[in-house]
Formats: sequence, C-alpha cells, structure tokens
Amino acid sequence: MVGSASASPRGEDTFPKILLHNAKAFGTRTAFREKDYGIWQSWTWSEVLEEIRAFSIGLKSLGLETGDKVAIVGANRPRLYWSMVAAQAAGAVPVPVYSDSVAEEMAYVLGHAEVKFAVVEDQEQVDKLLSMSDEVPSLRDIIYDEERGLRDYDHTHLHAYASVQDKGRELLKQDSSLAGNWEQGFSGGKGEDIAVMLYTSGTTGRPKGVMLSFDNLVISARNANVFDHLDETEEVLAYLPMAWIGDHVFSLAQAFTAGYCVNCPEGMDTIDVDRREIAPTYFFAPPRVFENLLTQIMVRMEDAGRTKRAMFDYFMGVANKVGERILNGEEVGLKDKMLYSLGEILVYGPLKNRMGLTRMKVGYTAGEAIGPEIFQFYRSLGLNLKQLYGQTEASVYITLQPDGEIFGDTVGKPAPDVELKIADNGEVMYRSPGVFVGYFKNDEATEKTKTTDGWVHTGDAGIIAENGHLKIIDRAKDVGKLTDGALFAPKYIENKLKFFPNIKEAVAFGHERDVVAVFLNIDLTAVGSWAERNNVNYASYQELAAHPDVYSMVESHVDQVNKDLSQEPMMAGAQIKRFLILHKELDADDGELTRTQKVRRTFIAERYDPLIEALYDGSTSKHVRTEVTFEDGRKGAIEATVEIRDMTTHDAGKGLQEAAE
Amino acid sequence: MLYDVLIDPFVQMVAVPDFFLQVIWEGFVSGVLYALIALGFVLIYKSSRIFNFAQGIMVVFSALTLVGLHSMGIPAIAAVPLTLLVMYLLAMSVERVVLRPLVNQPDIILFMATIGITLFLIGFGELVFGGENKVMITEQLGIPTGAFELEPFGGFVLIEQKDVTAVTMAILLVVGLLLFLDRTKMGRAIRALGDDHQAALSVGISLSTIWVLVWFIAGVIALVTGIVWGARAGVSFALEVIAYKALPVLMLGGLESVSGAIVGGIAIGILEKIFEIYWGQPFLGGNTETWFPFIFALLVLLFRPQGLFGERIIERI
Amino acid sequence: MIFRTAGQYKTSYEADQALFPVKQDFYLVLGILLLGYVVFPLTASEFTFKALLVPVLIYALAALGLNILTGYCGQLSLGTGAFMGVGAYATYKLMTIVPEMNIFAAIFLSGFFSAAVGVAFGLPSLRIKGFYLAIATLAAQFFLVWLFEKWAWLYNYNASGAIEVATSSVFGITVTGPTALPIVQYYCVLIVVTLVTWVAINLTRGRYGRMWKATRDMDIAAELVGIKLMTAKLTAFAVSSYIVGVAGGLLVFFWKGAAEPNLFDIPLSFQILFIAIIGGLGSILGNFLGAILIVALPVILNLIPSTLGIPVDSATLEHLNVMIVGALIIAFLILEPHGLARFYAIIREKFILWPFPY
Amino acid sequence: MNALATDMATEPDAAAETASREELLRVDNVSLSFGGVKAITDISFDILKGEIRAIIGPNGAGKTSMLNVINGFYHPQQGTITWQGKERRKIKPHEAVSQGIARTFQNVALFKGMSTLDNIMAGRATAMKANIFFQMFWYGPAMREEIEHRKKVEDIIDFLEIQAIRRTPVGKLPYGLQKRVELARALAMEPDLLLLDEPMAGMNLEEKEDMSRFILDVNQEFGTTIALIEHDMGVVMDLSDRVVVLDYGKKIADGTPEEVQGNQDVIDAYLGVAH
Repeated sequence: MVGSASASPRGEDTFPKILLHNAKAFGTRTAFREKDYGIWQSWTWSEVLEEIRAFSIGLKSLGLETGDKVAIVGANRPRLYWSMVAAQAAGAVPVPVYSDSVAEEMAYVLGHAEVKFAVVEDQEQVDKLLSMSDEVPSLRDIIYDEERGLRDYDHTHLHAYASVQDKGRELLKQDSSLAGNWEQGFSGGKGEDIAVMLYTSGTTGRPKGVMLSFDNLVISARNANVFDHLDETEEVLAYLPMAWIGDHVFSLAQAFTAGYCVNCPEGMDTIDVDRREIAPTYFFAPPRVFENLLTQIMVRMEDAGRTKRAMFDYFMGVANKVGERILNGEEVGLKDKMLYSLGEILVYGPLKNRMGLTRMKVGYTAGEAIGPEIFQFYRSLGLNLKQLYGQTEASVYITLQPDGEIFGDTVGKPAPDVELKIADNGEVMYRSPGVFVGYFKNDEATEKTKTTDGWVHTGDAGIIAENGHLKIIDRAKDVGKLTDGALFAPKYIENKLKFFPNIKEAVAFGHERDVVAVFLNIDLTAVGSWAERNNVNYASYQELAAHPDVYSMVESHVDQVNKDLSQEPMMAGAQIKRFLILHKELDADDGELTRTQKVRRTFIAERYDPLIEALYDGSTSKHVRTEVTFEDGRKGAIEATVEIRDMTTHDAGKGLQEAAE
Repeated sequence: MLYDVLIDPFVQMVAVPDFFLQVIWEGFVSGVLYALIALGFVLIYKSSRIFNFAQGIMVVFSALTLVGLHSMGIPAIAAVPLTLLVMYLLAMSVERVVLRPLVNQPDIILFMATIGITLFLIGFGELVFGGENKVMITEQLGIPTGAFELEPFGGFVLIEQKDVTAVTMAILLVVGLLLFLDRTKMGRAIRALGDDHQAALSVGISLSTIWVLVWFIAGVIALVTGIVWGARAGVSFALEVIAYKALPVLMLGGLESVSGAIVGGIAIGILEKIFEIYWGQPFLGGNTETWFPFIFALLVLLFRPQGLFGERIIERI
Repeated sequence: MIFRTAGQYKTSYEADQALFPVKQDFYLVLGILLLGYVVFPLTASEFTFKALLVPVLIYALAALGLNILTGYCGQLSLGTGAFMGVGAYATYKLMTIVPEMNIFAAIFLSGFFSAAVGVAFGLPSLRIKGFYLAIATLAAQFFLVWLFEKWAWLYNYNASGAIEVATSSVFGITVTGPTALPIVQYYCVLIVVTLVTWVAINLTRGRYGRMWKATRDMDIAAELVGIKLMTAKLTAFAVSSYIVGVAGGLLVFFWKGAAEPNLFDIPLSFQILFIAIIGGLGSILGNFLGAILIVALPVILNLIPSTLGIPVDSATLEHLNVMIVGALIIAFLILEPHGLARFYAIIREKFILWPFPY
Repeated sequence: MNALATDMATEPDAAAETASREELLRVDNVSLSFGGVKAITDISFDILKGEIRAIIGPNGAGKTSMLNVINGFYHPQQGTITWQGKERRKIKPHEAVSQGIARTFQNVALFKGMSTLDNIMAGRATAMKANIFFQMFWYGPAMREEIEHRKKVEDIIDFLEIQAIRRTPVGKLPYGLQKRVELARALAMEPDLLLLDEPMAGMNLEEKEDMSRFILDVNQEFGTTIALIEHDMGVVMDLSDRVVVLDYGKKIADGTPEEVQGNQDVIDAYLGVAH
C-alpha cells in the first residue's frame, strides 16, 4: 500500500482546490472509472482536472454565475460527478436530484432550489425537465450527457455535455491566461461556503434542501478516512443515488480528500458483474443489498449437490463459531483456526470472490436495522462489515463501529469530532463539524432541528450503552412511557420479535399503560412448514394461529425477547406482559399496513380496540368479529375467539439502577 | 501422345469388342456389389440419418463369422442362419448401445460412433476368428465355381459362374428388398421415416424396432456381399476397402435414393474398370480403381450438386 | 474455487481481448509450458519421448489443423492423412533438392504445398455440403496416396518405395536422422507445435475465426451478413491443410524417420479425426487432450496385462486394443459428445462459480 | 424557460418530407417463381431515403420472397431493381451487404455457437480487411482493426442496451433478446437500407414496445432507411411512413398507413384470410 501522507493536507478546503492538489499529488493515479462500451474507461486525476476545467469554463461561458444552482440528474457517471465540482469551481452550488423520483416531486425540488442550470444524463431526463418548465421558471439551460435521441430538439437552451466542454477547451486555447483565471476564481473560496444542496426525501411533508458547506463535507470526509485508514489506493463502486448524502460523501467527498478511485458501473443490470470486476476495497450498501446477496447465495446453494451443500453447511458452521472472533483478533483454538483456513479456501474465499468483496477492507451498512444473522454472516466470512449511523444533516457520520468493536445491536461510537447526547425524551442529539448550515429557504425547520449552540435533533430515540456505543431504539416520536415511567419503544420490541422467522408482524402497546402487550402475526410459510413437519393439520391461517402448539412456540419466542430485554438496563422495564396471536393476517388491503408493508399503528389500535381492551382487562380469551377484504375485492367478515397469554417477566439485569436514574 | 490418351483407347474398345465386353462384365459384377453396399448405407441413412461407416466392416465381419463358424465344424447349411442370428444380435446391440443414447446428436457425432463400431468390430472379429486371410466356403454353400465361355464377335469372353451367382443373388436381394419396402407396413414405415419421423410413428411402429430391422437388413446385405465378394477375393480385412467404393456411389446416387444406389453402383463399377484397363494401366501405372470413382463422382457433383437423382434444392431462410 | 476473477477488470480493449483475459488461465498455461519445456525433458525416458510425448504433440498438431476445418468451419474432412503425406513428401523433396536447407524452413515451406493441395480439394466445398463433401475429401485421400505410390520422383526412385530421412543438423545439433537424440527431436517438435498453436489461437479468435464459425453455424446467414463463403471455406482449407502438412513433416522427420505411402492412408485420417472429435470440435485445447488420450490409451492397455502378470500374446493384445478403442470412442461420444475440451470447460466453469452450481 | 419550452422535438411534417425525399431503391415489375410456382408477380414499388417502409400482407403473400429479392438471395426472372439510381445487375447476398443492404430474419438466424459480441462482430465482416499474416500474430494492423471494430460494435451494444449479455452465447438467450442481437448484427453492417423480417414476431407487449423504440431510434439517429415486414398492424401503423400491401404475390395497395387502412382490397385480403 502506498502511504497517504499527502492525501489530506488540511490546506485545501474546497473540492476545486483539492482537485488541483490531487492533480499534482496523484497526477497519474486513476481517479474515475466507468464501465462503458465494454471496458473500464479510466481517467487519472490530471485528466479529471482537465475535464472539469473545460466543463467549468464552458458552463461559465453559458452564463453560470456565482451562487447559481445547478441540478444534477441521472445515474452515477463520472461526468455528473465532475459537473458538481465544475459548478463549485464556478462558484455555483450543485443540487443532485433523485433521477427516479416522480415528476411532481422533482419539479418541487428544482423549483424550490431555483436551479438555473441542469446537467442530466439522457433524453429521458431532458424530457422530464422540459415537461416541468412551468413549475421551474428559473431553469434556463439543460446540458445532457447522452446525445441519443436529442438530435432533433431545439438547441437554443439545450447543450450536449461534450459541446459545452469543447467550448471550454476552445476558450482555453484562445486565451492562455484563462486557466489561471479559472483557478484564481475559486482560490478565494472558503470552507464555510455552501458546497452542495441535498434534498432529504422526507417521510413527512415536502423535501427539505440541506445546505452543506465545504467544511462540513471536507472535514467529515477526512475524519472518516483517518478513522478507517483509507488512502488513495482504495476502490469504491458508485452505484447508490447521487442525490443521497452517502453517495456524495463516499464517491465524492472522501474520494477527493483521500484521492481514491471511484468506479461507475455499466448499468443496474450488470452491477453484480461490475462489482466482481472491480472488487471494491471500501464498500457501502444498505441492508437490503446484503440481504439480497445472502438470499442469492442461499437459493443457489439449495440447488447445489448434496456433498457440496454439506461442505458449505459445515464450514459455515465453523465460520459461525469462530469467524467473527478471528476477525476481531481474538484468540481461537488451533483446530478451529486450521478449519477456518480450510474453509477460507473452500468456501469463504470463493463466496467473497463471487460477491466481488474479495478485496474489501472496510464495508458499511446503514439506513435501517440489518438482521443480526445477516450481519453476522458477512462478518464470519472475514469481511470487515460495520454499521454506522448517520444523517444528511450530519454529512453522514454520527456514529461508527470501530474495528474490533462490533456489536450487532449498536451502531457504534461517535465518529471523530462528534459529540453525542441523549435528550430527556430519549432523542439522540449530536454536534459535529459536519453539522449542516441550514435548510434552504426554511429557517423555521432549521431552528426546529438545530439548536442555537449547534446541537441537532436526530428524531431517533436511542441509548448510549455502558461501552459507549449508541443503540437506536425507535423514532423519537414513537417512543412512549409506561405508567411507571419506564421507557417504552414499540418498534424496538417489535423488531426483536420479528427477528424470529415464525413471527411475521408484531404490534406493541404500552404507552401510558401499566404493562406492555402485543399483537402478533405468525409467518404462514415458516409456521406452515413447521406444521407440516410436525403433522399439525390446519385449514386456514386462523386455525393455525389458534393452535395450542403454535401458541406455545410463540410463547417461547416472546419469553426469549423478554430475557433479552431484561438484560438491557433501559428496556428491562418494558417487558411483554401479555400477548395474543391475531386471527387474521395484517393486510394492506384492509388498511392495516401501508403499501410498503409498514404497520399502521393507530389504525390497528382503533380497529382492534376490543382486543386491546381484552389485553388489559385480564381476560384469557376474547371473541371478535372483523371485516375483511378478500383478494377479489369482496368484503366479508371473520369471527374468532382469540386466546390471550400471560407472560412472566424476568428480573432486570444489573444495569437497572443506572437506567432508572 | 494426345492421340494415345484421347483416341486410341476408344479405337481399341471397338477393335477388340470381346475384351471390351469382358471388361464391362467384370465392372458390372463389382458394380452390383457396390450397389448392394450402397443400398445398405441408404437404408440406414434414410431411416436414422446416420452415415454408417461400419457398413464395410459389416461385410467383412459377416463373412468372417460365416467362415469362422464353419471352421469350428458347423455345416454350411447351419452356419448361414447362425451368421444371420449374429447379425441380428449385432443390429440389436447397435441400436441399444449406440443409437439410442446418441439420438438427436449432430450428424458428425453419429458418424464418428459408426467409426467406433468399425474399430470395435475389427478388434472383435480378429480376436475371435484370428486376423489371417481365409477362404470363403464357396463350394460348401453350393455356389458353382466353373465358368461359361462365350464367343461373341468371334472373340472370347469368360464369365465365371460365381459371378453369375453373385449377380443373381444381388438381383434377388434387391427385388426382395424393394418388394419389402413397397408392400409391407414395416417397409412403408421405413420409407416414410426418411421424410418425416412423425409420419412413421403414426403407423404404429416404434422407432427402435425400425432401427433394429434396418440394421439387420444392412447386415443381411453385408452377408450376401461378403459371401460373393469373399468367393472372388478371399475373406480378409482388405475387403473393407470395397465398402469405400460405395461412397462415391452415394455421392452420385444420393444418400437417400434406392434407385440411385443401384444405378450409381453399376455405373461406377463399369466405369472404373474401363478407366483402369484403357487409361489406368497403360498411362498411370494401374491401381486407379482406388481413386477414380471418387474423382469421377466429384466432377459430376461439381456440375450437378444435387447428384444424379436428387431434386434441385431451393434454399430458404 | 481456483478461478477467482474478482478484481480483474479491463481498462482497454487490448486487455479485454488478450490471449488469456483471466489471470488464472495464463498461469495454467504457463505451468503447462513449464512442464513441457523443463520438467519433461529433465525426467522423461527415451521411450517416453518416442512413444508418448512426440506422438502426442504431432497428432495434436494434425488434429488442430483438422479442427480448424471441421470444428471451426464445419467442413468435414476425411483426407487428413493424405494432406499430412503432402507435407511429408514436400519436406522430403525440399531437403533432397536443397540439402543444406534448414529443416524447419523446409517444414514450414512444405506446409504451403499441402495448403495448395488442400485448397484444390476444398474447391468442391463451394458447391457441395455435409457428407457429400466428406466423401469428396476421400477423393483426395485415395488419389494422393495412390500418387505417393506411383510417382517415383516423390520418393527419389528408391527401390523400397519409401522415403527415408537423412541426417541433418541445425546450429550444429543433429536434429533428424537415426543419430538424432530423442530429446532434441522432442524440443524441435515442441517448439513448432507451440508456435503453430499460438498462431492458430490468434486466427480462431479474430476475424477469420468468426468467419469460419459463422459459416459453420449457419452458412446462409453468414453469407447474408456479408461473409464471402468462398473466402471463409478456402482459407479454412488452406490454414487447416497447412497445419496438417506441417504435422506430416514433423511426423516423418522427427518421429518415424521413414515412411511408406500407406502410412498416410485412411487409418491415419481417422485417427486424427478421433482425436479432434474426442478432444472437442471447435476447440484448440481439445486436440491436445484428445491426442493424449488416443496415444496414451494403447500404451496403457499394453501395460496392464504385464503388470497384472497375465500372459497375453501381442497379436491378441493388438486386437483387444482396437476393440477397446472403438468401444471407448462410442462411450465418450455418449458421455460427452462435445469432447474433452467441453469437459474441461465445464470443470473450469464449476471452479469459477464455486461453490455455486450456477 | 419559456424559450426552452417551445416544442423542442418538432414533429416533421411527414407527408411533405416524403415528397422531397430521394429514392433509395426501386423495384420494377419484378416476378419470381420456383419451378412454375409463382411467388411474386409483377410487383413495383419504391423505397425513399430515410423512410420506414412497411411491407404487409397475409401469409404466403410473398413478403419474405420480396426481401430475398432485394438483398440478392433470390434472383427474379423478370423485372429490374434500381439501387441508388442505378439499375442493379444480378448480385450475390454478400455484395448486397457491401452495397449497404442488411437484414434480419423471420426465424432468428444467429450463429448459435458464438457470443453476442462475436455475432455482432461477424456483422463487420465486410468492413474488416486486415491481412491474415497479421492476424496470425495478433499484431499491428490486425489488432488495431480488431479494436477499432470492437468500438463500433460496442456503440451498437450500448445503443440497443444489451451490455449485460455481451459475453453470453446467443443460443442461451431468450427469444426477444435474440431478435435484438440480430438487429445489432444487422446494424453492425452500417446499412443504408435495413430489411427487417417480422422483427417483433413472437414477442410480448413490452418487448414489442422496446423493439419499436429501437427501430425508430435507428431510423432517426443513423438515418437508416428501413423496410419491414410485420404482422402486428398496430406496430405497422405507428412506425411506418408508407405501406405496401401484397397478396398472393401481387401488390394490392401502396400508400400511407391511413390510406392503406381504408383500402377495400386490403380489407378483403385480410378478411379473406380470416376464414
């Protein structure tokens, strides 16, 4: 490995300046690659400088001025990344936009951001933008990368990327001082200038434009590079949306500050092949990507021959036992060590090879909770996969799991320079150099989120464990309290329940009540196959759900959850006291779930009010009648007597006292 | 020189007509045998799209079996049916062991498989009956060995009786075969197979039955050929060479044409003999029969790619 | 498992179209070359050179030539033996006329003779197809062998009718004739085979290879995409016959030392065809695998009875050999009609996909 | 912004433009028969530069035979073919390719043993010239040529969005993709006139939409003139500038899609086929 002494001098505080530095320091190193036309087209840092300079000057010649906003729309492509820095070099602010968002939302974002220019990928985006000319009156010129299909369009305000660049080159040729002037233009730029505006998708209300300064991004990126020892030799795959802060930091901020190489895949349908070809050393993916990879592995292994599968199962067992410990640098027995090495040759190595993670030094997952088995699976293969907790408003990093300190249920320790605290209501708050400047044209929201002394509300409830690791338990607004004052985090409990394959859905109640009680849905596939193996006959979900054996099985799961909860100081007070298995599956057609299969808590509470009452009045069963919508749209009703079971809670672990304080 | 090559041979043909007749007769006899072997090829090709290279070795193998059985003390009368039984067993095993597992493979693979059969039969035959040359049990089979002496054009033509027998047997075999193909359900099925597998199956006869039968018929043809050729030239693996002669016949007559095989065979037999006698021996040092039929067929094919009896092919896309 | 391709990315078409785009393939070939150039010469006995290594290489080369025609261009040929003969006789005559000529030059030049003869006999392929063409190639087989017998000039009017290789040397080392060392001859053959194989790979993966394969897969479509069938077929005949001719020259000059016309008769043609088919049509590697099998099989079969202590006389053994080879050919065709090369490809693929089945 | 909003993708006035277009190919009084069976009788029509010309008609109307005549695979007994203003002598199919006529086939006619990439590369056969001796050593001009043509082929792969199947043997591809690869191979010949024989046969709706888009794109981006046979009337009406209708080897109508649609002979021909 080449050292990274020159990678991140604190001197350069904006990306255009860092670009100049990189072009000098790493001139011949590859900065960007894109799989296009069948091969990895590559650009060195000095070539990237030339490309960006030409484009930037071309943009200026089109009338781009300081403070203008430039929308960036499209899939991950070097040219679009360059456009951002080119805009910054011209004093403008890039606004990357989710290219697949619906026209209405995109129009809102572009209009709100008052973009004057847009750099887009292809005809599809051009058409989309043209169609919103009324909503986005500020938009003047569109520059497109892919020229196909756009030949016959009116080109007065439409330009090919290449033609803008050519114009820039032309001007550079005519005027030898222009390059110098261009550099002069951004040399006065300061770290506190706005670098980029990223719109958060926002589950509620309109998207908000998060303004991030160069300092935010540059300092956060440098900190992250130091934290994970990243230098100019890294390879990353840029495949997540460019409008997302994660991609912006991994594929631009960290890439520029560390000087490493960003690889853009050929397309979404070749991503697996492209990942394998590049074999990134630093890799980020949301949990669903890891889930899908694992599913693929398992499905394929199902079809493998008997001996091969036995071998696979055996060595995965070995990995399960000692893999993580080896990764964490702990001592393991000689026999296990040797078995693990054999497994590396026969199973783990090939698996990593197929996934294209052979060279991965550090990998992160974030965004939502990753299933502990999934997380552990990758780690046991020897992949240094870690979790982080971050936000757009923080320039990603709030907490990170340091090497060797990996706990499945925590998201790690505060990132360098990040201060962390838990508010009275359980909400996690942080303060860091990465904290955003403000929401664009939305001071009210800014004030609500960011305190005057720089603390930011995350909106998530969490606890800091005794080892200093942050544990996220729920959305802050969903966290309630039992009547005895114990913290009640429904989602946390529900997720714990849902990690059992037999339990499909769970809805926990307890806010302002004396105990916690839950509704459960069993997983028809998992429990069904259990029933088949154990000769349990059933005709319907309802029948299976009411089966005594099923109840006992679920009871053991609930008990396990209670045990787990009792071990956690802040959660021990909210153990499950009573549960029932619902007589029907929660269904989006009945309005019980959202279309994205999320539980609609309040709706369920109203609909099953009698059952909730029964949960809290001590009765052991309850007869209910529920209206349902069948698949063909007909309506009907089902009736059932639902059994309710009591649970014994476990004594809280030793941390109880501290938590109660 | 030119005169010697282009004119003189014809002059001699006319000048010595009795010798010319003798040449034609001998060519005709070989031609009949070529035609027989070609017929074996055609039947198998028609019914299974297999270019059966083993046809030649089947001739040798059957003759060897016959002679071999006789030398073990089995009377000729019993040896013939026994040999037929062996050929039937061979047909069955070929169908079971080779054809069935290889069905639907490309032509060249099946072709190679028949070369495999050829090798196997050579090894097997030699192992069981020994590799040395043998004499055909002509007399024991009741084939007359004398010769007719004719005197046309005031000349002298010698016609061996075993050649007459050969021709007679061949003609009987061919007539029988044609009747079989034309008159019986099985025969019609075989012919239909050449055009369309489904059609044949609809007659209600299984494909494997047909294949066994066809290979058995090829075996019978081989035995007849083996007996009469063996009577002329002895029984050895050199006999295999005559099987190659059937190949240019197929080129001329077409891989699927019964009449093409017969006409082509006789034509080639006569022409190669004439060429050998009047051009080969005087000018080229003789032994031209090995290649002449091929070159001849090749030249014909260059001008008529569909062969003598094939229809013009319209290429479609 | 062994083939771990992660991290092998190509940034240029040169790299993407390289001879061995996958690193592991390159190492494998390197290993085989090492075996051929260093390990075998150090360890092999005279018998091994004469009975195994040299024959394998020569047969593989001949099969490679045939494979270009039959496997890549789809034109079945049964005349390989005769074309080898043309190469051998041409080399012989060249060495007779210019005795001081370098033997390698003579062999490579004589390839042009067999190529010319090949093209002449390939001309019918423009009009006739399939088995008809195969029979047509038999015309070459029989005619040429007849010519070798009858044209006394070809064998310098020797009384025996056979050609005998004179002693010749290159850089002062005796390479042909009775006094040449087997190891020297082995190296000579190995160098020629390596070179020609490399050339053949280059041809088959480029423009000509595509033309040939297109002709093989669907000749009408090939013509309709602008491929001149005449060029495609005749170049295939030329290249194929050239390689086959070179193999013929090697056969006589570096292995047999002498040859009668019947050496080049139809059994040789079939032997080469076996190798090509059992090895795998449309593959370069297959020729070597096929040659190893076909050459080694009789040797091994011969060894079995003596090692087991069963007394078998040599004639019986010979017959058994033929029989077993025939049976094995059938067995191989049934098990893997696409030959050993496909077999290898499947294994390689399995190693790449390991531990997944697909 | 309003300046930008004024309809950038101006629809050209179709009728006016066809009128001014130059003639690319003309077929005059062509008749073709096979051993007495008439496939085509006395057909005349023209194809203009840059248009999409549909040839439609019931089964057995002689559509494919017509394409075969145009690209030199069949030689008509009577009639003349004028290509780019010059009467054409009897040519071979590969000569038609070098003159700028490429085609696809009703039943996919790909080279099954080759990859997608090689299939398309094979389409560049006429354009590749490197000497066999350079080929042998993969050296100099041969290698440069290989790369230069690979680039062109990659352009087409990109254009038709078949990157993911670049290395797949075509025999393993689903039918819809095979059709696309075949189009790619035809495009690799850089034709002036592209003949498409039922490019959408056997496709599902989505594949048809994709294929229609590609055909239009080819026509617009490369200016390639296209003559296509298609059974799906919706597609024909959407895509083509002009339509010629054949029935039993004779031409029964010729004109814009609207004209043809209203033509009584055409309606009869199609109804006649129906029962």
